[in-house]
Amino acid sequence: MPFRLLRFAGASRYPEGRMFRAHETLRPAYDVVVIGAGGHGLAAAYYLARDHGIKNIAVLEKGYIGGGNTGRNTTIIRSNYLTPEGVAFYDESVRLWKDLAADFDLNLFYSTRGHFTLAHTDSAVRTMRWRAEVNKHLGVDSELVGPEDVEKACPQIDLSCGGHAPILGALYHAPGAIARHDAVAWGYGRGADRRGVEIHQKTEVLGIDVRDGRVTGVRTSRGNISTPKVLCAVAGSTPRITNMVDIRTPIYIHPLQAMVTEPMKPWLDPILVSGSLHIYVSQSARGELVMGASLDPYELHSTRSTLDFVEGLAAHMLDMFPFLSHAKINRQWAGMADMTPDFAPIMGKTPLEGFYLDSGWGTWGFKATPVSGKTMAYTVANDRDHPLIEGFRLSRFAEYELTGEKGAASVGH
Amino acid sequence: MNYLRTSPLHDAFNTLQPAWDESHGMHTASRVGGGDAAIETLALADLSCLPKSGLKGPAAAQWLVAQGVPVPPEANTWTALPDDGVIARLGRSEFFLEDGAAGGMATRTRIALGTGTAGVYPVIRQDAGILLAGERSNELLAQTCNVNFAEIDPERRVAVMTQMIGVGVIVIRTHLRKLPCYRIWCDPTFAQYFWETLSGIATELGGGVIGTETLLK
Amino acid sequence: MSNRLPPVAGEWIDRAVRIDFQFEAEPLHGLAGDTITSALSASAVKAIGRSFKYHRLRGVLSLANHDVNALLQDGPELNVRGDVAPLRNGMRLASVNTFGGVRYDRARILDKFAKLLPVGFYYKAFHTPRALFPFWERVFRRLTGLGALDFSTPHIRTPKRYDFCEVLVIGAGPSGLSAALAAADAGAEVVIVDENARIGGSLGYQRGGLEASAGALRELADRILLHPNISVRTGTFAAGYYADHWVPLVDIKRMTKMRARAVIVASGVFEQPAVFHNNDLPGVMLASAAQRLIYRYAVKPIQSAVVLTANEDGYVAALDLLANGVKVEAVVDLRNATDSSDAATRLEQAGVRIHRGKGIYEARAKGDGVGAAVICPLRADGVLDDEQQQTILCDGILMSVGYAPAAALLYQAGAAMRFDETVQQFLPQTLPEGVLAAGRVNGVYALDDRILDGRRAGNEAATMLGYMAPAALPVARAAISPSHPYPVFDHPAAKNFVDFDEDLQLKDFFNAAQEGFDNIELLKRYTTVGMGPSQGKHSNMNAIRILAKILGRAPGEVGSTTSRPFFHPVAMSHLAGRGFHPLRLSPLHSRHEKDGAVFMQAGVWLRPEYYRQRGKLKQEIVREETMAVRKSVGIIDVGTLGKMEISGPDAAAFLERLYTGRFANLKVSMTRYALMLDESGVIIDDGVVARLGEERFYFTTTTTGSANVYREMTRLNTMWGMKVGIVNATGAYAAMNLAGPRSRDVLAGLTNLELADDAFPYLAVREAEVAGVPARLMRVGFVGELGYEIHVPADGACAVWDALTQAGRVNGIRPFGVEAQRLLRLEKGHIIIGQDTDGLTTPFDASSEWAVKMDKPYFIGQRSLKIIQRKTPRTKLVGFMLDAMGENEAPKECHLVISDGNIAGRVTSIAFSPSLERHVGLAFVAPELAAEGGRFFIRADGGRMVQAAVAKIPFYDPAGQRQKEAKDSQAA
Amino acid sequence: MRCPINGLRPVSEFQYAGEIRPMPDPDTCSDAQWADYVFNRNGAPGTKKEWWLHIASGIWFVAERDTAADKVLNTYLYGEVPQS
Repeated sequence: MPFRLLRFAGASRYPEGRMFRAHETLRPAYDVVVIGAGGHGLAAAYYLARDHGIKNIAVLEKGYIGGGNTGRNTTIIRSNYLTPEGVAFYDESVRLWKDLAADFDLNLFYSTRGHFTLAHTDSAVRTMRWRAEVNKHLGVDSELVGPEDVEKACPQIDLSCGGHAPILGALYHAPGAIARHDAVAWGYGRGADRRGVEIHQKTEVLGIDVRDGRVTGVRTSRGNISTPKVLCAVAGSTPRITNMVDIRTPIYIHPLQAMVTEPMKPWLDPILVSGSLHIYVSQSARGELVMGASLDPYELHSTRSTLDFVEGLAAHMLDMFPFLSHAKINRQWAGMADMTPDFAPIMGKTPLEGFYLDSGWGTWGFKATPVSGKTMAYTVANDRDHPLIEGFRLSRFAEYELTGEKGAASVGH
Repeated sequence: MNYLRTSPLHDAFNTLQPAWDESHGMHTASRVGGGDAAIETLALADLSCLPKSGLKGPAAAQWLVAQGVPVPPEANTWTALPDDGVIARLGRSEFFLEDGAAGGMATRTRIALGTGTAGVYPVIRQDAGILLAGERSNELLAQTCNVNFAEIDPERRVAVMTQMIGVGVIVIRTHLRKLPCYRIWCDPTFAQYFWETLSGIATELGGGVIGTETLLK
Repeated sequence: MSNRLPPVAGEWIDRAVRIDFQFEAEPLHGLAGDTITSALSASAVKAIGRSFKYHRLRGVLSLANHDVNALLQDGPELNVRGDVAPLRNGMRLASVNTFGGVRYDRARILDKFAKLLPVGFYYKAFHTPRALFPFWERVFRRLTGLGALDFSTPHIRTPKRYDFCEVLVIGAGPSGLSAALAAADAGAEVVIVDENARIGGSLGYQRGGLEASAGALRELADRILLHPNISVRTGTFAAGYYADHWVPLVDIKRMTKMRARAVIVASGVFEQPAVFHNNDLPGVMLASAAQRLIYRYAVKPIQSAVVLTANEDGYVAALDLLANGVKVEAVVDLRNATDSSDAATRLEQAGVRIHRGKGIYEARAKGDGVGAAVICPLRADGVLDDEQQQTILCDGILMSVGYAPAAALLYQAGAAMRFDETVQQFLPQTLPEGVLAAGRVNGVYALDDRILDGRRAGNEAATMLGYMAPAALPVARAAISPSHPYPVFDHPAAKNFVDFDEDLQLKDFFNAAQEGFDNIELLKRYTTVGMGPSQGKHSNMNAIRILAKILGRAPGEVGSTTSRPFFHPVAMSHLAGRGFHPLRLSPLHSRHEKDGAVFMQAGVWLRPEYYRQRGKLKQEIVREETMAVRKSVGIIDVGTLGKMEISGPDAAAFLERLYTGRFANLKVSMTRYALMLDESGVIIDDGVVARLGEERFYFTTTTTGSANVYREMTRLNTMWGMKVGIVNATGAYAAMNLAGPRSRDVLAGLTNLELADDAFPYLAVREAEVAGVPARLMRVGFVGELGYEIHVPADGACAVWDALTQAGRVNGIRPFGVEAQRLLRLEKGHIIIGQDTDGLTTPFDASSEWAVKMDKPYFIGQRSLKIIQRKTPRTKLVGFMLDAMGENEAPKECHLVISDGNIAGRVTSIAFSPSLERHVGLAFVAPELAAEGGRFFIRADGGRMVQAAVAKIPFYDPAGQRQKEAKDSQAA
Repeated sequence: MRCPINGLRPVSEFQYAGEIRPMPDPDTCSDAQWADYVFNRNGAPGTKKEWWLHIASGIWFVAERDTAADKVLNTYLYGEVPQS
C-alpha cells in the first residue's frame, strides 16, 4: 500500500482541493480562446500555458469537461500507422503518454498491453506487412506475426473464428496501450487550471466575430469576449463551428458506437482488433470488456444507440470467443466521429487569420491527445504549423495531396 | 438448348439420398425420406426446376399486355398466370415470371422477347425457387426475416422484396392444402447457404425437407 | 433451520417439488418457484455475497435485481442474479469475487483499510515510481472483476426472433394490467411483458396483511389471461427502447425484437435505500424486498424488525411482517406529522411502537448481520441528533423511505423528464409519439388511481391506433410524496452506503464535489456511481439528492444522467442469436470439391486456391497448374467476376461516362479492357466490356466490386436518365476460362462455332452453344495464352464444365486455382485492383494511361485527372525482375523499396515465374527509379537489401503472340 | 425508413449514399471549385436530401432527413415531386 495514501488516513478533513476552479463570469478579453474542453482542447491550453507562457486563455465547453469523445472512446493508444507523417506524429504521442502521469501527478492507468491487428485474408496479411515495414523503418516497434503468436498472447481465442474468418496472421504492436480516458481530460484540465487557464463549462459558442479576414472575438451563451486567436477542438461539432466562419472542410460526421460487459475476472491481456470482423476489444482495469466496431453507415449528429450494433458486434465476438456466450453486455453508448476522406486529421492554420483547426479525428483522436495538444499549442503560439502536422493541413485536399493513410484503408478489400 | 439443368440446391440434397427425377430438364428430388409428412408442421421443397424469365424497362408492362400476359397492376404484387405459374411485378417496371408444373408462359415470354425491344430489356433469371409450407412457417420467417408476413393478407397478393438471413429474396404468400404457404426466390449462388440454414431451423421446429413429387402434380 | 412460512395466499412456490442445490459447497434445498435468493433466505443464509471494493458481507437488499449483493457463479454461468434467477436442481453456486469463499474471504481485510481508499484513490497513487505501476496493476486486475469465465463454454446459439404488436405494455403491475385491458377491450392487439415469473407487481406483495389485494389481483389476472387480444409474457424484460418503437424483449431462452405501434411504459419504481451507517449489513433490506420474500416465496425474512419509513407503505410493510409472525420492535418515521392512514392506525392498534420524527443513526452488527438499530431524533435541519441515541435490538431493518422511477425506457425514447417537488420524483413531462407512461413511473401512487391511470393510457393508445375508446381523463398524481427528500445521514465512521454495487459512501460524494466534480455527469464519472451492473437503480436518485444538497439546489436543477441500454444486462448469446454467415458458392462448387480444391475466401465467396495432388506441396502444384496452361490447357472457374448487361439506345454513351476508355467505337462482337475511377481520379474497378450488338453490352467487374458497381450504375442512371436497361447477371451466369495452346482443340468438339483466328479472332466475343448450353465466349488474354472465357447460365455450368474437362482429358487438362492465375497474370503484367493499386492510385501511378481517353467529353474522374496530370507524379508502378535466388531469399509483397535510406515505394506483387525461371513482380517506385533498365533496392525479411531491375512488362511473351493466334493448334 | 416502392422497412435494409449535391460543370468550373465538389461536404447537422437505396429491390430514392434528430421527414423517387 503506497504511502501517498496515508495522508487520507490521518486527515480530519479530506486533503484535496478542486482540480479545476469554477468561474462566475467570463473576462472581456483573452489571448487565446479554445473551443472544446475535451482532451485535445485542454491539452492545447495546458501546453500553451506550460511551454509558451500564454496563460490568459479561456477554454469554452458547451457541456462538461471530457464529456464528448474523450469520455466515449475505447481508449486505445498506438502508433502503428502507415505513412511517415502518421507514424512520426503518433509515435511522438506515445512518447508523451508515457510521462503524462508523472507530469500530472495523476494515475492515468496507462497500461501497455500490446496490440494485435488480426488479418483474416491474404490481402490483409499484405497490408499488415506493409504497416510493419513502414513502422520498423521509422523505428516503431511493430511486426508481422503468425497465428501461433496470437494464440500465445491470447490462448483462449478461436483462431478459426468459427470457421468463418480464420486468422492468418497479425500486425503486433508491442507499445499498444490503454488508459483511463476521463483522467486524461482531468489531468490536462487540472494542469491548465493551475497555470491560470480558465475552463468555462456549460458555455456554448454562438458565433465568432471576424473583421478584415481575421478573428476578433467569440460570442457565447454567457456573454461576448474578444480574442485574436481561436482554436477549434470540438470533434463531432466541428462543422457547426466552421460554418460560423464560412470555412469549407471535407469533414463528415458518423456515429461510432461502443459497448461494455459486466466486470469479469481478467483474462484478456492484449488489445485485439479485427478489421474483417469489425471488432476492437480490450479488458479494462475494472474487468469489463470494452468493445467497439466500425462506424455507423450514415451521417448522424446524435449519440443514440442502435440494436443492430450490439447484435452484430456480439455475434462477431462469439465467433472469436465462443466462451463469452454467458457474458452479459451492461451498457452501450456512442460518440460522433468527425471523419475525413483520407483517414487523417485536419490540423493547423486555416484561410482565416487567427482561426486554428484541430479536427478530423474520426476514430483515432484519443491516442493523439498529447501530441495534438503540443503541436497545436506550438501552432497557435507561433502562428505557424508545427512541422509534425504539415501533412495534415486543410489545403491538402484542394491540392490533391491526400495522406497515404487512405492507401491501406482500401487495399485488398 | 438441350442439356441437363442443375438445381442450385442439387448438392444440398445429396446427403438426404432422395429419389431423383427429371423435371423441366432438371434433376429434381421427387421424394425425400419421410415423404410429405412434414408438410403439416413445416416443410421446405426445391422448386428451382420451374422455368423462369424476367424483363424490365419503361415499356415492359405494355409489351407483356401485348403478349397476352396478365400484368399485376400495382408495384410489388403478383398474379397467377392463366396456365399455372406466377408473374410478379418487382417495383414498377420489372417483372418476374415462373412457369407452373403445367404451363409454359414464362418460357414463351422469354423466347418472344429474345434480346429485347425498345424499352424492354430481358433479365436472365436463374433463381433458386423454394417452397415453404406448414403451420410453423411464420415462426421460421420470424426467426429469419424482419418483415411481418403473418399480417399479409394472401388475397392482396403482395410480392415482398426483402432480406432473409442476409440474402436478398422475393417472397409471395399462397395456400397449399389450406396451409400457410410461401414461395421464396433467391440468387442461386447464395442458395446452398440459404437452404441449409433454413432447413436447419425447420428441423428444429419439427419440420423438414420434402420432395417435389406431389407438388408438381 | 428454515424460514419457510406456512402456505401464503398467492405464493409462487410449489411445495410439492423440492429442489436440491449447493451454495458455497454447502448442500441446501428449496422449492420449485424459488429464486436462488429466496431459497437461500428460506434456508436462513444471511450472507450471500461480498461487496466489490471493500469485500463487506452482503445480504438481501432489493430482492429484485436492483442491486448486485446476490451475484453468483453457477458453473460456467457468471454474474447470475440470485434475486431473480429461478432455482434449478443441482446448481453449485458460489458468491463471485471472493478469495476463499464468502464467509472467510481473505480480501475482507480491505474493509479495514477503507480510510486509505477514498473515492478515486487509484488516480492518486501507484503511478510513481513508474516502474512499479505494472506490479500494482496486476494487483488491481486480480482484485477486480466479478464472475469468472469458463473457457470451455461452447458457442451458444439462440433462436432470436422478430415480433410485432399494436400495443406493447411494459410492466404487469396494476397500471400495466389495466392499460392492457383497456387497449385490448378497444380492439387493439396487446402484448404485456413483466420481468417477474408472475403478473401483479406490487399488488401481489404490498398487502398490509390483508387478503383483499390478493383477491383483487386474482380477479384482474383472470380477465387478462382469458382476453383474446392479450398475450402475456412473464419472465421477460424490455431491455431497451430503440427508434420507431423497437423494443428487445429478453427471456431466459432468447431475445425477441418487438416492433410495436405504441408502447405503454408501466414499469413502476425502484424502492430506494436510506443512507446510514452500516446500512449494508445483512438484514437491512428494502421493505418491498421483505414483502416479496413473504408473499411470493413464503419466506420469513427476519425474526424481529425495525421499520424505517417516510411513507404509508412502511406501515403497510410493518403490517405484512406482523401478519406473518415477524416481531415489529418499532416503526421509525422520519416524518413528524402523524400518518393518518388506515395502515398506521391498524399498526398502532396492534400495539407497535411508532417513533415519529426520528431516523436510524446506525445499524449495529451481530454475527453476520444486524443486532440492533440505533435511532436518534431528526433535527429540523435534517440532521440526526446523535446526543440522544436509543438502541433497539432487532435482527432486521426494513427501509421504506421512497422510490425512484424505473424510467430508463422513457429516457431512451426521448421523453422530457421533470423533477416534481410534490411527488419528489422525476416525471415524464412530454412523451414522444406513441409512447405512454402509466402508474407509479408516472407519479400516480394510490392503487385505485394507478388502475385508472393504466386505463387512461390504454385508451389513449387504442385511440391513437384508430380504435374507438372512451375519452382518456388525466389522473391525479400523488399529493403527498411517498419519497423522503433526503433520507441520507452522515456518520463519523462512514460506511453509510449510497451505491452498493460500487461501495460508495456518503463522504465520497462530498469529496468528489470538493475536487471539482460537482455536476452530475462528472460526479458519475469520478465516483463511478451508477456504473455498476445494476446501473444506478438503487443509487442514482440518492446521488442526485446528495449533489443537490452539496450545491444548495433542487434535485431538478442537478438533473439526471443519460440512460442507455440495457435495462438489465443481456447475455451475448441472446444478442448474437444464431449468428448467420452468408456465403456464396459457384454453381461449379461440387466440381471443385470433387477435384480436391483447397478453398480460400474471396469476400463472401469461396474460391479454389489450388487443387490438391497426393504427396505434393502447394508451391509445386501451383507451378504444375501454371505450366499446364502454358504448355497445354487448363480451366478455371471465374464465375465470381461481376457480370453486367447494359442495353438500349444510350448503352454505349453510358459506358463512355462510366469508364475511362472509349466504347462508342467498339465494334459489335468485340471486347475491350475497361477501367473505372471515382470522381477523385482514383482507380476503383476494372473489367472487360463486350459488345454483343449495337445496343447490347455485356461486361465484367472485379469479384469484390460487382455489387457496388451495379448499385452505382443504377444510381447514376437514376440521375442521368439515359435510355438503358442495366441487369446484374453476376449470380445468373457461371463463367470459366479455358486457357492454353490446346484450348481450341478442347472446345472445337463441343460447339459448332467457327474457332479459326480469322473467324473468331483475339478479343472477339461470340454467342453460341457449348455442349448444348447457350454461351457467350470471349477470347481474352488475362493469363496470356490462347483462351476462351465462357459464360453460361448457372443451371448449365456443370454440363459445360463436365464436357470441357472430359474433352480435355486427352490434352491433360488441369483445373487451376486463384494462385496459378495470379502467377500467370503477373507474368503478363496485368494488375489486380486492390493489390497493385490502393486507395490513392490514379491511372498515372498505375501506368495505365493507355486505358484512359482524356479527350472524351466526360467520364467519372476525368476532371480530377486533368488537375493531377499537371502535378509532378508521386509514384509509378513498374515491373521488375530479380537475379536468380531461392524462394526464402526473395522479398515478399508489401516489402519496401528503399532509396538513400528513405521509403521509395513498395512491392505490390511478386512470384517466381516458372516460365522465366526468375522472380518477377510489380512495385510502386519513386518516379526517378522507374526508368527502364534502372535498378532499385527492396528491403526483404531480416532487413536484407535485394536488388531489383526495372523490367518491361509483360515479362512473358512481350509481343502477346500466344494469346493472339495459336499457330500450333490443329483445329485452325 | 419508408421506401417509396417497398414501404416501411428497418433501416438495416437500406444503404446510404450521401447528400445529393449538384456537380459543377467540369468544363467551366475552376480547379478549386472542382476539388471543393469532390472533397468538401456540408458536415453540419440539418435537413438534407440524401440518396438511399433499398438493397433488396435495388430502388434508389431521395430521403429528406433531419441529421440531428435522425428523423426521416419525407421520401420520394428521384425526379418526382415530394408530396408531404
